[in-house]
Amino acid sequence: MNFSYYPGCTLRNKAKELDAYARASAEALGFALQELTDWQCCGGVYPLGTDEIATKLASVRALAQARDNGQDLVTLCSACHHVLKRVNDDMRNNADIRTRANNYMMLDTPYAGETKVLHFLEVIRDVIGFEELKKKVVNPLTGRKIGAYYGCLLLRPGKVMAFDDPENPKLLEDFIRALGAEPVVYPYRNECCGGYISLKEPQMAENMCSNIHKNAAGFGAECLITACPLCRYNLNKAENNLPVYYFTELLAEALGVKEAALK
Amino acid sequence: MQELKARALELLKNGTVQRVLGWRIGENTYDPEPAFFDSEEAMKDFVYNNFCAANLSKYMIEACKLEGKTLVCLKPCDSYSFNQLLSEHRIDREKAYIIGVGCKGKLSIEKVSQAGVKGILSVTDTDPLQVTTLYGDTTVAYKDAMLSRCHVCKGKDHVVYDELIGESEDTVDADRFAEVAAIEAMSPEEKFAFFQAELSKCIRCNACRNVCPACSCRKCVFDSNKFDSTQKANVDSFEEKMFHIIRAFHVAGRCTDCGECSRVCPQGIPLHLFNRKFIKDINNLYGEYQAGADVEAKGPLTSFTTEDAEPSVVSQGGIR
Amino acid sequence: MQRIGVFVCHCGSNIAATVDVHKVVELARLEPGVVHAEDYQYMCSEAGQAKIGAAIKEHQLTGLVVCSCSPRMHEATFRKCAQKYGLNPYMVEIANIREHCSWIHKDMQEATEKAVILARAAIAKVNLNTPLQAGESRVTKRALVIGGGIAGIQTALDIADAGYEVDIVEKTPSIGGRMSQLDKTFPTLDCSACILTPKMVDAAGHEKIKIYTYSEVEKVSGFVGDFTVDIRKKARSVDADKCTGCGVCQEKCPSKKTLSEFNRGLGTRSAIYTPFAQAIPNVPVIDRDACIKFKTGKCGVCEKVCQAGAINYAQQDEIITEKYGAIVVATGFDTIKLDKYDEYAYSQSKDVITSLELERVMNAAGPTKGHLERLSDGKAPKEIVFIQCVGSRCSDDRGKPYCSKICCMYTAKHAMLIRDKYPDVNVTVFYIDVRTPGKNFDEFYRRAVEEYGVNYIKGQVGKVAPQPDGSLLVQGVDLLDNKQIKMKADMVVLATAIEPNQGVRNIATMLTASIDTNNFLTEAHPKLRPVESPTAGVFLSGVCQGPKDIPETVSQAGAAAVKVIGLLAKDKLTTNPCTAKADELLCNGCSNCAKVCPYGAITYETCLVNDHGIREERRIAKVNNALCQGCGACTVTCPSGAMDLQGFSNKQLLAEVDAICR
Amino acid sequence: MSVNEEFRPKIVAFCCNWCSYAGADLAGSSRLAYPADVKIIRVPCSCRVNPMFILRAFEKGADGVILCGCHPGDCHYSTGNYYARRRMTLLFSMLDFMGVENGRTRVEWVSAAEGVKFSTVMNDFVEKIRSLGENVRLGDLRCKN
Amino acid sequence: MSTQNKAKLVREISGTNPSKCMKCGKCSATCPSFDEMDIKPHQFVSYVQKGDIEALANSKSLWKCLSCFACVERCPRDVQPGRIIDAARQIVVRQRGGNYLTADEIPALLDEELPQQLLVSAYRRYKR
Repeated sequence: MNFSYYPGCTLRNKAKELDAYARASAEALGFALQELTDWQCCGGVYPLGTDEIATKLASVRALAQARDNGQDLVTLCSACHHVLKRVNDDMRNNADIRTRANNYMMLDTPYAGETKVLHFLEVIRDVIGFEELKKKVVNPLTGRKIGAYYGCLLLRPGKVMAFDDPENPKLLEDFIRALGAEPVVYPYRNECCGGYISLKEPQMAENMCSNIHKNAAGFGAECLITACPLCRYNLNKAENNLPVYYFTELLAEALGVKEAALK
Repeated sequence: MQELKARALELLKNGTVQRVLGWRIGENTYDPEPAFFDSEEAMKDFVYNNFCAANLSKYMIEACKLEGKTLVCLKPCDSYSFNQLLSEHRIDREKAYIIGVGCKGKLSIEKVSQAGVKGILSVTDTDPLQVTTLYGDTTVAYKDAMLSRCHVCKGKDHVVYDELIGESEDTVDADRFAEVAAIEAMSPEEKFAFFQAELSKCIRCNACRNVCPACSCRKCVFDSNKFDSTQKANVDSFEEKMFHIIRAFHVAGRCTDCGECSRVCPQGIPLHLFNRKFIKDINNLYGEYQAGADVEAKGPLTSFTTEDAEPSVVSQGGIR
Repeated sequence: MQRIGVFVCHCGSNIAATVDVHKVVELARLEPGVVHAEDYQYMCSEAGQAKIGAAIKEHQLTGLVVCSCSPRMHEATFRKCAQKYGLNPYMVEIANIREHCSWIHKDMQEATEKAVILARAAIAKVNLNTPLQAGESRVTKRALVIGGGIAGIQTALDIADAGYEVDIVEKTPSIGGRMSQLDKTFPTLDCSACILTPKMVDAAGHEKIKIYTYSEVEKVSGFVGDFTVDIRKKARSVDADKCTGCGVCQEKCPSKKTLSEFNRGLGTRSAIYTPFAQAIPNVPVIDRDACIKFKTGKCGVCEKVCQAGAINYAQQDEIITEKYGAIVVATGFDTIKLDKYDEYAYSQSKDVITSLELERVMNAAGPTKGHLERLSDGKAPKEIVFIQCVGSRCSDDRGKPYCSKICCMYTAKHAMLIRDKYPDVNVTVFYIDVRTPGKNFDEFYRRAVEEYGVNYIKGQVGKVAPQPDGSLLVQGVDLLDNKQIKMKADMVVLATAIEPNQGVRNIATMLTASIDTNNFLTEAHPKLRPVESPTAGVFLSGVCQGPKDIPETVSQAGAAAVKVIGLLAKDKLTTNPCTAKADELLCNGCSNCAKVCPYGAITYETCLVNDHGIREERRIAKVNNALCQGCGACTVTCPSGAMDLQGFSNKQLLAEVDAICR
Repeated sequence: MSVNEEFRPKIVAFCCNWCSYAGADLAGSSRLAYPADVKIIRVPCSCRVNPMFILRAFEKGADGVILCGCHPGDCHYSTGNYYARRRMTLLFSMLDFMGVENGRTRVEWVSAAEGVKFSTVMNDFVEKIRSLGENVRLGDLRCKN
Repeated sequence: MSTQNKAKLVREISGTNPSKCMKCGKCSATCPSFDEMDIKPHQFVSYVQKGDIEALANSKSLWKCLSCFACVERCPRDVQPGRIIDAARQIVVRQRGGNYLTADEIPALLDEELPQQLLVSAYRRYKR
């Protein structure tokens, strides 16, 4: 089983381990991530303006390449996933954006949203299945109490992202359970970490992240997991914080490929 | 063909069916005709070759009135017409034994002529076609001799059948709506000139109406006095002027796009354009719809949604 | 050939000042079929009508054209006039030369020309008119009410009191409906059961009312005055004639873990159960999905303890077929599912409940015996937050676009009741608007604020977050203070939008009654015929037509009953003769006409047809004249022209077109 | 085509009995003028109008045909105008496809309360038809030469 | 640009219709940055309705929105205040000197762990 893979800029730098653990885990789970050739940065945030075309083109290029590969496109970073998924939705459903983007791109075959964009977690849920994942776990994380931190970008807007119930998601909890650990459900798991605000107003982001940590700890979480390098960065900056891991790290650990992954 | 013939004969002999509806061999390879066969003797003339283009489903209306079952040979596209007739209660499924026959695209002798071959004496239905002419032998590529409709084939699967005999092939190599789109792109003057030229050729022979599986009224409205008023003289040309628009309108949402109308028109008028324009509009405005694909489906003109487009879309740039 | 008389009205100067009436008379005389033409000051007056009568006699007229005001004004007058003088009323056509001509044109010549053309069109049409006879159909003097809530009960009682037989069909094991689940009612705060139960008893005891509970309508055929309905009486597994209602079976039943529908899933019930103590009939049913006997074959405790020997495991569903003259839909409502609104944490905390659930919590017969307590830990709440408009007024696909209408009032009621009984509990209501149109309604809401100290905050709640300590953190906004609020609450109550009951779509289809995009049944006219469905003989009662409270429901129930009584009081119904008719020689039997008929008036029959010597069986469309309302949708669907509309036939309309374009 | 001041078009308006015909009555009783070129034919419902009626009008020399019915959702027969809407959309599109000026056909929804709208619509339609001039093409689209 | 045109531009860029707003305040009830904002989310809508884009453009709120889409998700009328504020921000950063982030200030903001995406995201939102 092969997927086209869009790692995104941060996974090439500060979040190399998010990527490495994912690749090793994918292999252990029986699928391969084939990195797109010369992908470009998605821009980090989805350009909301209806007249912003140029800033969407990097995503369109990646999406079209996956289409030409005849593969679904897998992402890891929440932000990249958000951008690619929404641009794809525009290309599929917004005739104006589609026409204008294609006019810029001059592809051999115009792109019209044909590619299916899947987050790595969706691959596990919808393609592999949690039952199957459970079977592949060699080091169950028994006894660990883990809080899932979803953040905003995977979930909202629910109609476009269609990732999970945006107000009461379950995917990561099922994931944690499949790894043998105990998921800790806490209501702030879909509250914002502050996102890009932390660059210029770190205090705002810190306050928000503190609330998240406090809430998770209050319900008994011992650590948090996330899919997003920015969320992790912001969460780590808060005081009295719980340890924050990438979900792929725990996945690799449970699958017994953690050490090998970083070599 | 042999397998089909043998099977038909077997079903005829063992009494499963009372008659076979198929094609009778003509004088040449290229002119088989629809026919009923009710005995082993008659079956000698049974033929199925790549020139057997006629859609037999409409004959089932009469066949269903007869005693016993009729074996009918349906190509994939014919099976849509059959289903459409079924949904309109014009035929009885119980009275039909359907053999879905394979189709690799049907040939037309006119296309061979149009390919520049003159003085045809005989022709094969092979790929390529071997043609003997007054001026010697030549060949024509299969695709070049294929009916226009086969280039935009609906697909090689039968939507209804009792058994299948023979392979079908995908023959699509053109966009079904390209011709319609080309006309839509014309100016009103060009459109008008185009249709005036085409419709001027019509001799009102009614061949299109007679062959059309959707035009199956017991009595055509153009033959009855239902829309006349007492003042109207018989010589009035209204019917002739508007015949084709109304005919297309009456089959709108019911036409399976089988293309028989254009195939049989002795004047070569591209009559399917009317039907296909309606189909294109219906698909655009009311969602993809293929008549005959589903017997239970509600037709686009016998259903609606509250959010349907207003007729003003036509004057606001048209339906494209 | 017709012998047509043309009568041109001056309408005082209304017509004659702009239209040269003499010219119209003069030119009309030249039209084919016209044997007489005259003009007069006021054709509709007695003298004018007498002139028409005299002309009919003198010229042996077979058709009339009256050039006058709109047919919507006086067509009926002139038809009656024709009938009086021995002419079929449908041999009259009106040329509207007032509203459509003299009143909108100034130039005499122009207006006269147009009047002549309009007259010509009417003459051309009359030439093709045929006498039509209004038909008659019989009326079965019995009504069916679908739904046994307060709407259905009230309608049934009113019909029965007028002396007509009426049957109630109720899906659940007891009548009573939503109102039986309520604790108190606004704006009087009287106990719901205290005012509902007597009505239930009245209905059950009424000699003209028959109640089918645990039953559903399965099939409807026929038309106004003459419906035939199949009712499925589901197997109760208890013989109603033997059961004494002692309740021992319910007490002893070992399967007690089924969630109680009546308590909105907040408590449990036994497998053999009556939904509530005052249920009518007081005969339990066995829930076969929950019953151990039905699931495993072992048990049979209820049978053993029943002294009356009423338990009957072998009982089968029964189909009852009955005839009715009128049908009332009173299927009521339910609250919407909240799975798309989990920002309010309904699925995450037991202490977030709907208002209907709160009714059960407040009710002495409810899961908490009427004590206000948290369902998670049974503790008494100190801080309660109400959230309005949950799922109402939403234009996205999560909720409903309409206002549910009752929430503002019942929330004020709940707030008031809580503050009254538990003065130490703080109550906060987040609202968008408080809507209280109704007698004593706004006063009621103001009392909640002024006398009971309920804290109303204009603004919505964004998120309810359950906290580790078991409380709920409510994050909302106060728009008047322009402040975000974060407050801890012990309970949150959601004023959940209401929607028509699930089964209503199916019932509407059976009745060919139309339904809107929100599944509410459509009324015949939103203002002037609010309790009638567009389908003749079908009437609407209660929330199935649109959100309403109890007083409105009861008044609508009475109005529907009056309409039913008005119908049942007639022995015969006159039918509109301008109906569709199929020419059997032309009909293809294709069913396309039936597909577009909004009244289900077209059916198909296999008939032996003699088509010019060919005798064969054909599938032919038959129009039921009692159902057909004469819209003509079928006529255009029919490609062969077999289907035509009497009074507006293809030929008649074409003749008008020809006359106008001549 | 030059606009002919003297040109008096023939215009047929099919109006449903329950809404648009009543709307026309209201226009009349409110004395809201529109050109006498418009002649109204009363039909029970917009769904009664057969495409053949419209073509017949054109054949007999009409320069424009307009169909008026109740607003969608308000049909007296509850669904008639929805069918009419689909039928007319397709018919008009076909006429346009054949090169007939698409301004010659129109559908408008006019309620019994919209006398003003009725008058405005008719004024506008007549103006449009006058600008298009005489209807040559539909009379000319013959099958025999 | 005239006030009217700016309001029109905001509608166009945001692709939303402020007239659909029923003033329920759910956006403001939801917003995690509410306390930092001078003009509150529910007011974005009425400012556009009134055509007062100037005030919106000069507000602090422009730079406090996190694009977390919670208001977009929960708005019962599909007004999407998050898109409206972004459109106002776009109008500002597209003007000369409208950038909220300049290249000179970046070095001081960096730290060891800071992920690339934070920089690119902030660039996109704050800068032309």
